[in-house]
Amino acid sequence: MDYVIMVNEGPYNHQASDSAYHFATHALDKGHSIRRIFFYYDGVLNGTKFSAPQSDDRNIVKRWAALAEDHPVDLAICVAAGLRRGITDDSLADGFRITGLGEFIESCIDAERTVVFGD
Amino acid sequence: MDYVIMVNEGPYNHQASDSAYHFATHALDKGHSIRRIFFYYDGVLNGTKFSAPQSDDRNIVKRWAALAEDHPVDLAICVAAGLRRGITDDSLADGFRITGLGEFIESCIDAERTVVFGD
Amino acid sequence: MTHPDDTPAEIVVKRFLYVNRKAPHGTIYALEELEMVLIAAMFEQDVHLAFLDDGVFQIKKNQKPAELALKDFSKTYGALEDYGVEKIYVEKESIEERGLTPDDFIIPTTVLRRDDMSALMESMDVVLTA
Amino acid sequence: MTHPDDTPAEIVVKRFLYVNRKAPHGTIYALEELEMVLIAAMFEQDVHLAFLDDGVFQIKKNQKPAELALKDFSKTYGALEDYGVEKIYVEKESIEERGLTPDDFIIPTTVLRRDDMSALMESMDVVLTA
Amino acid sequence: MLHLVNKSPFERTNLQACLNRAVPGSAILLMEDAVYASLRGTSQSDLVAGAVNAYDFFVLAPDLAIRGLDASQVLQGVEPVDYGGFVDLTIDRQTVQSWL
Amino acid sequence: MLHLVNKSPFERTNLQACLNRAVPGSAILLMEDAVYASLRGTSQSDLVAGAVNAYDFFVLAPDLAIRGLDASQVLQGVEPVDYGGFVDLTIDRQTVQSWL
Repeated sequence: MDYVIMVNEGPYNHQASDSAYHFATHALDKGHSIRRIFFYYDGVLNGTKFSAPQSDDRNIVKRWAALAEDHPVDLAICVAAGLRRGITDDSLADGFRITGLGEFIESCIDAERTVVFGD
Repeated sequence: MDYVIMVNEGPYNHQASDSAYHFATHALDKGHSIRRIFFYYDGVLNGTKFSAPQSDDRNIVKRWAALAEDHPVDLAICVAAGLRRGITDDSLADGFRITGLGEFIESCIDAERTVVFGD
Repeated sequence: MTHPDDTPAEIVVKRFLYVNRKAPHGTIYALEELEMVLIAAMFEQDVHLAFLDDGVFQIKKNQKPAELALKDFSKTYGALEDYGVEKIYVEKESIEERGLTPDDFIIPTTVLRRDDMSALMESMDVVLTA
Repeated sequence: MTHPDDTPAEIVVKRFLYVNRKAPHGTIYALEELEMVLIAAMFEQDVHLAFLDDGVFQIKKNQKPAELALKDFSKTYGALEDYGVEKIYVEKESIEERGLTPDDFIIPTTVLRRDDMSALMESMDVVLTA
Repeated sequence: MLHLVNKSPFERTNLQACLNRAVPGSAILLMEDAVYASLRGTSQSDLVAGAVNAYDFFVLAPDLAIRGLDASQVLQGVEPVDYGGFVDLTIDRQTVQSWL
Repeated sequence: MLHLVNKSPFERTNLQACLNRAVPGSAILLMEDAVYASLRGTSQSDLVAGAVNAYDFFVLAPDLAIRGLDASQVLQGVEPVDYGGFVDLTIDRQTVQSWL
């Protein structure tokens, strides 16, 4: 099965980004593919390179990047939502890409399943 | 009257940051003082220098900075909440300052009124 | 060998539902969901918008966001028709619970009873919510 | 001229209430409010903690956040006593509505009926909520 | 005490949570999405209508205006205030509690 | 259809909103703070208990565990699943609707 996943909330503040991550890893473990994870609304904050959580906590930003290194998953940040919230090329973490909503809609058309995680 | 204001949510995503701003400007207009506006939880995102909203929208980050230029208001970002969310010296907007929760508690002790804006 | 002009790629047309359940202004979800729908309108897809629960407040007439220097996006709903988005539904029970009638809305809508809203949702391929 | 040692600055002691109304893990408010209380404990102030509504779930025993790689902060509530924070209240009605009893909690608490919680809140100088 | 409530009564239970604890005579300001609780003729009107005798209810008028609402639609016993009035309430009522 | 609900029934009306629209026979997965809706013996238990015959209810077991809860406390008719089961549900039920 081929998925697109939408993440609507920022890391740490809501569990949505954790839930999306665990869903993604389990789908990949089962042999499914995820063509794109699209970060919209506060979800764009998952892609800030300046996040530095405490040492006893998970690093959500780096965890996404590692996922995309191990699997052909496109980590796509919405440009418009990112501009509002200060996620631009100057603050973007490695492994993420800034793009438009059109690419998200395209992936909803092409993928077999769309799953939304939010607040 | 001397106030401390707490802002718990990020700009744009929730109205909390707008409400805090309008409350602050009206308190100042009435001749009151605001010793500190403390940004905690997602509120730290009010202090990102990379935010670039659309031209027909308010610029919340710059609006805070302008307030602090015109009045003796300390715009204080919580260091711990900021680190998690990528608000550090590398991303901090002009006019804001990074500090600890202790300074917030101090201002609650010293100020005559504490008002919290959040989700 | 095939001739591209003779055998166009099969166009997939899916039934998309954009669900609006949140009030405007208190949070940004209404505004950014609308921005998404305007982009979605450019694709050759079967686009549906549903307003239910507090989402019906999004299309309330006479919003004056300028009074608090907020972005005025309520007029943009009026542009949906120009973008070819015409399947716009509001739920009867949701508007009645909130003391509203279709006359309170800035755009023409199709009023669906809750059962029909259920059926509409059930018939979709992709459901996007904010 | 005054002698600093003889006339210490007057210490203001205010009654602070930290209100916990949100469930843990689904959002970060519980964790970051706890971090705030630990800092607040270092000041010579009259600190009170109240758990009501879904906030009572914050101090539920047997939380296993490691199962989803989440930060395990539930043990930190146990450190509150070491920090001198001993005025910890839970609302009776809130725990009953959620099928809990004081035995379900990881820390000793004072159980207050709703009326007494109201009176406690009303007696405060500063109320901080997340 | 001044209680601040900012969530829609259709979506969240914050207003009920506040009413369950606010001491009679307290001020309650409905702001942001909570202004919907101040309206007449909705399925949630009874929450405030049933409590106007026990509390001093206020609604933030600019938060009505941005939502396309105005004071004429508000329940009897709920007083519209602007931001200046909000500031004054924090002075008169001393302690402020936000029901987030 | 697979419906995802992730909010506490004590705090928000999302689960009721979902139940008002979900077609009988649909699957409903309670996750994140919505796992509290799956518990026996709470003031909100009737929401799910009254609907277990109409829907296939699931609860995300790791979301119970992180909150100090386990399957023994869950209402009859609600099936605990792990993330693998969640993935399988999205395949079996085709369309996913999140009640945010």
